[in-house]
Order: sequence, then structure tokens, then C-alpha cells
Amino acid sequence: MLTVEKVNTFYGEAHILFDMSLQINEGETVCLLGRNGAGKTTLVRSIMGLTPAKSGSIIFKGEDITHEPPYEIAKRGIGFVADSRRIFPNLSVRRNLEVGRKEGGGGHWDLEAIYGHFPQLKGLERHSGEYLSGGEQQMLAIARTLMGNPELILLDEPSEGLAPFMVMEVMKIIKELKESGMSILLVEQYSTLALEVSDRSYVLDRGHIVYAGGAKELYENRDLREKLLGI
Amino acid sequence: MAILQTENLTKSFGGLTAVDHINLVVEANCITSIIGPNGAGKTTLFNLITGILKPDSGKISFGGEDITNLPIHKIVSKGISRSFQVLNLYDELSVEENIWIGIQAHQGHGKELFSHVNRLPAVKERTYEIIRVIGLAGKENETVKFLPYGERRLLELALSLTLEPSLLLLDEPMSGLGADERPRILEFIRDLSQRVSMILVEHDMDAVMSISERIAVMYQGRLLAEGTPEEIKQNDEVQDAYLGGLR
Amino acid sequence: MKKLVTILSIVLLSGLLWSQSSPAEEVIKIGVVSPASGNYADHGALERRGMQMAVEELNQAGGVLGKNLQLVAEDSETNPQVAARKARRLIEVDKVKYLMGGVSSSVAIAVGEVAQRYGVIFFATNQNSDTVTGKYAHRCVFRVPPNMAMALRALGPYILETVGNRWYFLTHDYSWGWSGTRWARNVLKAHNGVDVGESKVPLGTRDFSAFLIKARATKPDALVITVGGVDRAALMEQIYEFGIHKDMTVVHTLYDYEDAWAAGPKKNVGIHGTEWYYDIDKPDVREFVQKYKKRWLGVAIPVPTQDTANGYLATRELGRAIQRAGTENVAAVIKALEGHVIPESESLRHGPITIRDWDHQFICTYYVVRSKKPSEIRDRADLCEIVKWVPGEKTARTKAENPVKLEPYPE
Amino acid sequence: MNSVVWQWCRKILGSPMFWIAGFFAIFPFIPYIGEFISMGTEVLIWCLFAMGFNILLGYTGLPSFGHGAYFGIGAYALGITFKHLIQGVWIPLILGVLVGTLFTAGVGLLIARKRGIYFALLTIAFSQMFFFVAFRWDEVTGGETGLSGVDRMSVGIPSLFSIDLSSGLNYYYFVLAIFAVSMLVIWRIVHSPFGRVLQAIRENEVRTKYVGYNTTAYKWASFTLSGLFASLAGCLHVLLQNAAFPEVLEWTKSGDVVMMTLLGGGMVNFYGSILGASIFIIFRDLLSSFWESWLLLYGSVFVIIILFIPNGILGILTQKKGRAVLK
Amino acid sequence: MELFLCYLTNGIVNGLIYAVVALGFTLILGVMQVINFSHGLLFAFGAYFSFSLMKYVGFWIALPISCFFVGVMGILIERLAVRRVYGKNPLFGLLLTFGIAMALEEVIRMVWGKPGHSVTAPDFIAGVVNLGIMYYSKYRLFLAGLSALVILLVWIFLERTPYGAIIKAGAHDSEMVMALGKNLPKMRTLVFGLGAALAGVAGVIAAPIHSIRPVMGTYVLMPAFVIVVLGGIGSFWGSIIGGLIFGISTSLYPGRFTDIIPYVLMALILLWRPRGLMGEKSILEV
Repeated sequence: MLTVEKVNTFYGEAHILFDMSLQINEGETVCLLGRNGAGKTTLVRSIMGLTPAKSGSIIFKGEDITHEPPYEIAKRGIGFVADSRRIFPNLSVRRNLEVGRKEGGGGHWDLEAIYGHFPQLKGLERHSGEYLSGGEQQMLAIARTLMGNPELILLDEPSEGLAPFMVMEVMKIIKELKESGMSILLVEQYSTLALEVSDRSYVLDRGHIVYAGGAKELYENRDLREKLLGI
Repeated sequence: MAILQTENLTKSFGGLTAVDHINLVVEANCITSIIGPNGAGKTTLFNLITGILKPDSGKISFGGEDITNLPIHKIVSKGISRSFQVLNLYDELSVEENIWIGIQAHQGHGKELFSHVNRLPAVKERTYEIIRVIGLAGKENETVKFLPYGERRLLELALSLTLEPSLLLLDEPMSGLGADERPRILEFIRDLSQRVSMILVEHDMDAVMSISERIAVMYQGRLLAEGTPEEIKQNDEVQDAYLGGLR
Repeated sequence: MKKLVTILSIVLLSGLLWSQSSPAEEVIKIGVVSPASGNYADHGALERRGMQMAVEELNQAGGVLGKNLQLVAEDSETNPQVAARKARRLIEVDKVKYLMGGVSSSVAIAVGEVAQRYGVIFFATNQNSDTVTGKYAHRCVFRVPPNMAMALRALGPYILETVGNRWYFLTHDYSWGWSGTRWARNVLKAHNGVDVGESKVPLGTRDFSAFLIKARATKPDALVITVGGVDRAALMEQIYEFGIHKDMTVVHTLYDYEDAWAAGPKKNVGIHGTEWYYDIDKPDVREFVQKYKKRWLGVAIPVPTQDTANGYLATRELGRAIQRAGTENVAAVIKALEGHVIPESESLRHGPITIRDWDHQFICTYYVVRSKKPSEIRDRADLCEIVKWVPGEKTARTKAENPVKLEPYPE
Repeated sequence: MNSVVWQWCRKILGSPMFWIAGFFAIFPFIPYIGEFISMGTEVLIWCLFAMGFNILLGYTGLPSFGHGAYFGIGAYALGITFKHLIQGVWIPLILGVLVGTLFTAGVGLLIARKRGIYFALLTIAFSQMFFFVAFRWDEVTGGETGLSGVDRMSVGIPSLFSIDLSSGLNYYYFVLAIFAVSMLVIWRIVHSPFGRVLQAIRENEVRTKYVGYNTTAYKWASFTLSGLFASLAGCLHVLLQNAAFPEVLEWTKSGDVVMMTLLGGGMVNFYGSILGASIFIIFRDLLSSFWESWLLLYGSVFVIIILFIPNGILGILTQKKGRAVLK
Repeated sequence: MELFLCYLTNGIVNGLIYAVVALGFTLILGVMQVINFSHGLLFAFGAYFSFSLMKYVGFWIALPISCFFVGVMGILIERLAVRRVYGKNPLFGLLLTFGIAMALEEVIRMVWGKPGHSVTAPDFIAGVVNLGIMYYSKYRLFLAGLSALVILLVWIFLERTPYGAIIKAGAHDSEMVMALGKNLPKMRTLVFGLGAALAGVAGVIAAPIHSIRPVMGTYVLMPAFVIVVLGGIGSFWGSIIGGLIFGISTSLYPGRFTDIIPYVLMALILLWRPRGLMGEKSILEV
């Protein structure tokens, strides 16, 4: 579904991603692990067109989207949930969701479906985004992206800064999405949780892929995990 | 002896408490590292200490003096300096001019309207000395934005050092660097620590563990643990926070 | 470094060289400082048409002292500062000895000051403040249109007779407006009328609603307005909007045709004073209007206005004065102008015009007009009807009222 | 000994300042063009204004769009002093500059914390306030008519020598002398440690705070300094035209000085503002003489410059590797 | 006292018109961070278009058409010029639109001539009405109503339609809006057009009370500035409140220095609240 091939990305002069290649198949959940500063967020931003790759190619459903503007990429069916949520604080919950809706509409996810899945958002419908708790903001951020009915969703650190029970809640949602057949690229620091829900995983370090393989293998091999990720 | 101390320091943005009743004691003449996952509040803590953000409550004292609500330049003049995670240099100016600004500030020349910059030998000498120390001799006149990233990282550090601070706050001094460039910076920091007290935020755990004398762990705005690197390594809570130990 | 200096000098040199007009021909140049942009651009265009007509006429008749007259026009932008600079430019670069133009009083005063300092003649062609031939009178400055003393002494008694004696004043809050209201009050006092109030309207006012509300509350017979320019145009709109003209008679102490034209027949209401009107029933005026229509086919305003007539008169009289003096020398021309009388046959108005020697004011007839109702008009240009005229000798300030002392003649 | 003199000579000859001052010094004797002496004076005055303004815009990076106000306040202060207090040249001139600078300093206190759009908006709003006062307060400022009759007297030392400034040529050299001295002073200011701090603020205000400078104070000082030169230029302008008019305070005039600075390349070169002001004044003067609808062309030139040569004329000529920095 | 009530009513009416002008100005400023100096000219174009159209189609049809034309002009200005200066030093946007304004003013002179023009309000709202305390212009009451309606429509657009949500979101975090599949450049063009159209509306409805002149735009531009600074940059309610303050403060004591009052108020308010009255959450100030 998505093929990233030999992508090099820079922040200004800083070389962040080095010949990065990965692949996500239809219906698959892939997690991207690595310490802070390894380049995970940059990779997601490159796919989304927010920090375009300088070289290499990104192919989505057979089309080259490397140099498309972000809104085109989004229209083709990639959804993006940013780290630190980035909900619009000046809009109510409902209007935040409206921004996520794409022109033409259609698809499974509409307001009703969202409220069905996230009942607490319904209760907060009229609240301004800025007064939500971290967990509620994360729900909203995911729901907002779902409003666009993406086929592939990029989740950047959805558990960041959340209380433990909220993290579990978010993981539950991811599982549900996975079961509904959506392709997911999950960026996480909580490796164990991420590995639990994923089919495959990549580990990044300092802009390189240092491990690619099944999630299960990594999950079970604690030593390898600690070597790649641990303190 | 503690050089910097925070008491119940708290700051929140909207619904999020980024820094939550932090009581941190930083000892003089050693490197104290602050680690924690993204969004733990490390940079916010830096911003509070250096005065760009004002705390909601709590107190910061430096060398026994209350510096809580001072403007940035006053805090800097007391001897606290910082470097930035995202490079924060004078991109359009030359290497020499970048360092010059700092030296000039340190030697107190900013208010002179009519003395020509070329007639300040003390500033010039010190500027070139620093450029030599960071190994950029011969590149004095290059425009900063055209330097390789690694050299700009060095410059970022050097600019913070021009003020000869007694406490240096380093915010991810190695972010964005390739593996080959890291040792150079690390070595530089290690050298520095002989003379200056430092607080370091860094994600490169190998570096942190090898260089720090004390480590504080932040998690969701709170101080989770504090101790020597060994103690931190052994700490289960920290392991959990990092390895997603919500098993 | 050197390159920089070279560029600087090349630019300066070439620019200034370009500005240097072609070598002097045998012409007499008249500098025109008149607005082509800014608030009074419309007035400027009309006065320049009059000047052009006079120049063409004189040249066809063989020129002045055997030379052709030539107009050199500069845009004053209705801005005294720019006007002064343009005047200096005309004097220094184009070497003109005669200037004319300047729609607003401030421009006239600024240019007058330049003219006096450089010793060239300036004809103020379209401004009515008392100060131009009063406080700021100069030996080198002549002013064609009447001032407010002449306006109100002609208009005031007629209003008292036909409208009533309770007056409310709308005064433009600067020297011209003040002088209008001051003379109106003098007339009112002399006839035991009632001064029911005054609103001073700041320059640049766009919204008059508050003033109009206040004026209506005092229930006057006449609303005596000395407000000019773009502000007046807005005021006329709002008088109509608030229906003020239904409760009292609107009186503009000095009515400009351009403003009446812009407002259109519906909003053109009341009884006013004006310096000139194209429908004056005299052969020379009819001829002038015909000529204008022929010469300026298809322009926005199809008839000449007071600005056109003034521009025309000023240029013609300047040319004739040079001819009379027999030399282009400024002092001689001034002497030829002082005290000169333009006979009624070619004064473009009832009665002759005297160019007074001690304040350089053209003493001419002032008109009272009534705005026609939309049902009365013949065509779009036909806006007013002349109801009275008063010769200037009866209304102009006496020497006691206007103690000016002109400078000595320039060398 | 000789070599020291030689070195000085070389230094002076190598400086554009010498050549600029020299060019203006011989300007009145250049055949044909030298005749328009009051235009030459005007060019010098606007050059002075633009140079001072560039301390703020080019060196500190603060986009003021209301500097005409301080030009005007200086002008009126001189005019009022001359008409009501004391006649002469020096005392009204000094008082005019002083009052103009004080006003700038006062406004600076209110707005020095701001930058960017907010700063620009506030400067416009304040200049408009001063414009209204000048335009409406007839009794003091002469209102729309302006304040006329400000004569140029003689300067000199009593019983030694005296120069009659009422002559256009003498006044030209008087302005040239002030211009040259100001150019030197401004050059020194922007090349001083203080000037370095201003440039640092332009490049990166946050970092400059972290280097330990009270940037607000420096921005205020820069604003005030530029106001000083603006009011000095305003004073000289009043003397040139023997009158002060309210139009100089209007925001459109403030726009002119910004455009002068940008046009010549004031953002990238010290001499850009001088070049820009010269071209601007001459271009505008010529254009409005040649074509009635000159505003159309004039406005379009604005648009073209902003879109295609935002670094100005010297910007094109001296640009190296995209580096855009004042020196 | 009665006079005071008259002045107050009048001030509120005028304030509403100012608010419409300021609203368009603040919208462009808030979303694109461009100080649009051509706003006054767009106002003038609104008036001129309606002047030309009214002869043929009458007031009610001329209003939306003129407004649409001005909106199209705004879109063209944005497409051809203004979009190139986004994110640059604010002076560039300011000077660019300043130049456009000068050129367009001359275009007006070329097309419609230098003399002024006049349009008349439709008959049914001409004349005066007795308000009890005074006779007041019917047209002005209509104007106030129309202004309020326009303000309401803009509010509905911003608060109740998905486009409004996108615009507000875009002003806060343009990158995220793009990542959610919204074509930001197109949206910005739309906002510019909308802001221009608002200036146009104000121009059309103000035409019968102002004389139509090439320079008429200048007179609404400065009030727009002050209103926006007073109310807080980018704030919807700020520009409404600022507009009312401006209208009332200039109507209460008609006199020579009335026009300075809003500026003095502005200076005082800035001392007390540096971001303006409603500008607390201003996203623009650095």
C-alpha cells in the first residue's frame, strides 16, 4: 500500500533520515520504534509531505506522492495524527471534527459513527478544544483524522504525555481500527504496547533503520529490545 | 553545594500541566542530566529557569538568590546561559560576528555608540580564541547558514559559552547530528564540565550515562527519580516509564 | 565600493539631465501648479482647460511680444509641500517668471511664498480665503476669485430678505471657513438677525450626522455652510439623506460647480453664493461656453466652471499685461497689472473687473444662485438659476478692513 | 610620518562616504543639472531621513510605518520656536530636534516591546494621531495652511564671518555639511558595538536576550535615534521651504521613506538608503511632471520592486551567495 | 441629555458600518498576517461599481453584484501578488498593497473620471423617520440593520459552516489543516476574496451617504487600523467592539479634536492591555 524507498530528509542542513526504506501492506499495522531523536517523527512528516524528502520516493497505492503537497496526500487517503495532538484550541470539539471531514464526504466515518465510537466526545461536543484533558485531546485528534476516512493512518506517539489508563484506552482504539481493516503506521516509545498491537515493526536509530521484522519476535526477545531501545 | 534550586515549580498550558511541582536541586561543578520521554516537560523547565516563561507558582533560586520573575537578560547576567535544541543562531551573520556578540556582551560593550568594532582588541582576541577552541579557525568569515550542521551545533554551544556562565543549560546539544559527529561534541562537553556546572537534556542515553554525575528523570511534568546514573539504571519505575512498562 | 558611487552619480546625473528640458526656444513659459491628483484633481483639470484656451487664443492672435506662450504644468497633488517644490522646480529648472494655479488656499499660500522669495509672479486662480490677499498678501501674488468678505456681503442680505433671520452656521474649522462664518455673522448682526448656533466641522470630516442632528434641533431658517471640497460633497449627500433641506434653507456661502455636479440634481438644494456660473446672460460668456464645448469635447463636465473661467482670465490678463509692459520683466508686468481694469465687454461677468493695486485682489461681481428642482432642469448641466448679482466694489474689504502692506517691487 | 599621512589618504579615498560627499559638493557646478539647487537640497534632506530611518528598519529590523510623524514633529517644533520664541538658526534647530526626539522616545516606550505586524500597526496609528493634531490645531500649527514665513537667517560667528542662508546655494552647502556629519555619525553608530547589538536583534531577538542584552531597551534606543535624525531632516526641510505643512506627518509620507530604503537596498547595504532616496525623489518628481496619471506607474513600480527585487538595487549588485546582511 | 441620546444612537449606527470595514481587514490580517492597505480602495471600488450598476439594475441587484466584483478583485490581488509575500517581513505585504492601492486609485480616475459622483438610496428608505427623540435618517437605520446582518452572516459563516472552521483552524495551525486534506492556498485566496467583498459591501452601502470620489478609500482605512488595534488583532468580537467604540467616541462630542479621541483611547488601552480589548488569544503577536 505504501512504499518508502531510500528517502533522505533534511531539516534545513541537518540530515535526519538516511536512505530510509520501508513498506506497509494493506490492512497491516506496522510500528516504528526508536529512541527520541531517532527520526521517527521526521519519517512520518516526510510521508505526509510536511517535511518533503530531498531524495528517494514515496509510493502510495501505486502513485508517487513524494512531492505532492500535504493536502493532496491527505485526499488520496492518508490520515495523520500528529504528536502532541495539535487540536485547534479555538474551535469546539464538534468543529474540530468538521475540519477533518473531506470534501465529497462518503465513507464509513461521519459524526454519528465517531460519536458512537467515542461517546465521551459527544458529551464534550460544545467544549472548546483548549479545555480538554490530554486524553480527551488525543481521542479528538484520532477522531478528527478518522473523519477524513483514511485508508492508511499515521499515528505519531499517541500515548505521549497520557496517564496510564488513558494509554490503555488509546491502544484499545488502535486495536479496533486494526480490526476494522485499516492500515496503520504507529510511532511509539512504549515499545511493548506498540508491539502488542502491531504485525511488523521497524526500529530506527539516528536516522537509520536498525531492525526490521515481525513485531512478535521483537516483543518476545527482551534482550534485543533492550539493546535496541533500552536505557 | 547547590547552585540552582527550584521549589514547587509549576506551569500549565490550557488543560495540560507541563511542569508539575518540581523540586530540583542542581549541584555545582558537575553535570546533571534530565531525561524523560517526549513531552515530559524538560524544555518547559528550561524555559522557566531562563525566564522566557513565567511559572504559575513556585520559586527558582540561583546561588542563593531568588531569580523567579526576572527578565531573561537579568538572569543571563547572573551567570545562567543556555543552548537550544533547535539551532538558534544568527544565521545571516558570520561565525566571527556570532561569537563577537556574546563576547561583547560579556565584556560590557553594548552601550558604546561610537567606538568602532574594530578597535576592541580584547573582544577580538577572545572571539578568535573561542573560534580556535571549537575548531572553526579559518572559517571566521563564513556565513553561519552555509556551515555544515555539525559545526553550527558547535557554534551553538560556543555562543552559550561566550558569557562564561557559572551554570550552563544544554538542550539536546547532539540532536540532529550523525554518529560520526557526536563524539566531538561529547568530548567538548566533557572538557567544559571541568569549569562549568551544567544541566543537560539529551536523548542519547549512552552519552548521558557516560557523562553525567547526576540524573533526574521527568515524566508527565513530574520528577520521577533522581540519582547517580547507576541508581537510575536500577530504578524500576524509570525502566517502566521508558520501556512502556505498563505491562 | 567605487561601483556604488558610480551608480549613484550616474543615476543622479541622468535623472537630472532628463529632467532638463530641451534648449530654450523663443517662448514665454507660464508655470502651472495645479492638482492632477489628490482631493481637488477635478478642479485642477478644469482650471487647466481654461488656461489652455487662453494660451491658444493669444498665440493665434500673434502671441505676446512676438513670442508664443507655453504652459508648463506640474501636479501639485493638492498638497502645499509638493506644490512649493514644484514651484521651485519650475522657477529653477524651467526658468519661468510667471506661475499660476493652486486650488486650495494652503497651496496658494505656499506657492505665493515661494514666488515672492524668488521674485516671480503668481496668479492664485481658485481659492477664496481672506488670507491670500490679507495676511499672506505679497507683491508678487495676484488673486483672481473673490474672497469671503465679498461673498457674504453679497449673499447675506439676500438670505435675510428672502429666507429669514435665524441662521445656523456650519464652519469648516480652518482659516477659510472661519472667515466665511465671521463675515456672515457681521452681516447678520448688522441686520439684527439671530445667531442660533455654530458647528465647527474639522477638516477631513466624512460623517456630518452629529452636526446635522444638532443643527436641526435649533430650528433655524437657514443653514449657512462654509464647508468646502470633498467634505462638502459628503455633507451634501447627508443633508439630503437627513432631509435637512425640508426643514430649513441650505445656503452654501461659496458654491463650487464641481460639487453641485457631483451631487446631481436631486441633492442640489438651497440658495447659494457663487463666483461664476456658465449661464450668465452675456455675449462674452456665451461665446466662452461655446468655445469650451468645442475645444473640450467629451470631457466629464461639459460646461466651464468658475475654475475654468478664472484660469482663462488669469492667463489672458497675464499675457496682455506682458504685452502692455512691453517686457517680460517681473516688476514691469506687476506694474502693468496693478490698477488695471478689464472692461465689462470681456470680463466674463456683469460689470468690469478691477485689479486692485494695494492688495492685488480682482474686484469682481458675486452671484447668488438658486438650485433648480429636478423638474426644472433642461439638461444634466443645468443646475442653478442666477437670482441676483452684486458688484465687487460694494462688497470688497476696504483698506481699513484689510490693512496690508505689500513688499517693494522685485528687482 | 609620511606613510601615516598616506595611509589616511588612502583610507579616505577608499571610502564611499568621501565620494558621495564629494559628488554632492560639486553638484551645483555641474552644468544644467546643478541649477535645480533646491531639488539637490531636498535630495540631501531625504537621504538624511532615510539613513536615520535605516538604523531602525535595516539594522534593527523593526518595520516602522509612521516615521513621517517624527519628521513632522521636528519640523513644527522648529517652526513654532522660530515664530513664537526666538528667531535664528541654531536654537530653533536644536529645539526642533530635541522635541522630535522626545516624542519619538515617548512613543518608543509604548511600543518597543513589539515587533512585526503589531509594531508596524502601532507606528501607523501613532503617526496618524500626530497628523490629526498638526492638521487640526490651527492656532498652533497653522492647520491645513501650514506654518509659513520661517526665514533662513545667517549663521556664523559675530564680527568674524557670517553666511546668509537665504541664498539657495549657501543653504545647500549648510545642509550638505550636516548631511556629511550625520552620515559619518550614523556610520559610526551602526559599526559600533551598539550597532552590532541592533543587528543581532534583527537576526534573532530571542538569542540576543539570551546573550544578556535587554533587547527592549536597545530597540527603544534604535527607535529614538532614528527619530532624532528624522526630526533633524524635518527641521532642515522646514528651512528649505520656509514653511511646515501637515502632510509630512501623513502615513503616505511614511510609506515614502520606507520605500526609499527598500528601493536602494538599504536592507543590505549602508549606502542603499542614500541611493534609494536620491532615485526616489528624482523619479517621482520627473514622473509627476511628465504624466498626469503618474500614480498608476508609481504604484506599479512599488509592486514590482516588492515582488521582484525585494533587496533593492544594491541588493542585486552586491549579493553574494544569497547573503543579505548590512555591513 | 436628549442630544446625548441622539449622538449615542448615531454613534452606534456609524460604529456598525466601521465594524464591517474592520471585519474584512482583520480577517485578512488574522489569517494571512498581511496588513492590507488596498482595503480602502476595495471599499471605493464597491462604491464605484454600485454607482455604475445602479443606473441599470437598481440598488438591490447592484449590491450583491458589486460585492461579488470586489471579491473577485480581492482574489486576483491575492493570486497575482499578495500570496508571494506570505511569511515574509510584514513590511513587504504592507508596501505591496500600498502600491496596489495607489495604482488602483489612478485606475478609478481613468475609468470614472476625476470629478465626484453621487448615488441615491432607494426611495422607500429615503428621508427621515421620527425616533421620538429626534428625526433620523431612514437610510442610516437601514444601513445599521444591514451592517448588523452582514456581521451576523460573517459570524454564521465563521462559526457554523465547515469553511469557517477551516479558516479559524488555519489561522491557528496551517500545517495541521493541510495535513487534514484542506487546500490551504485555495482557502487563503477565498479568505482574501471574502475580506475584499466585505470592504465592497461597506463601500456599496456607504456610497449614498459619502460622496463617491477616487480618494474615498483613504478615509476608512485608518479607522480600520485603529479599530483592529483597539479590539485586538484577528479577533471577531474585537473588531465589532472596536468599531462601536470608534463610532461612538467620534460621535459624542462633535468638534475639532473628535477624530483624535479613538487614537488616544487606543494608546490608553494599549498601556492597560497590550493586545487590545479582545486580543487575549491573539495568535498573531510575536
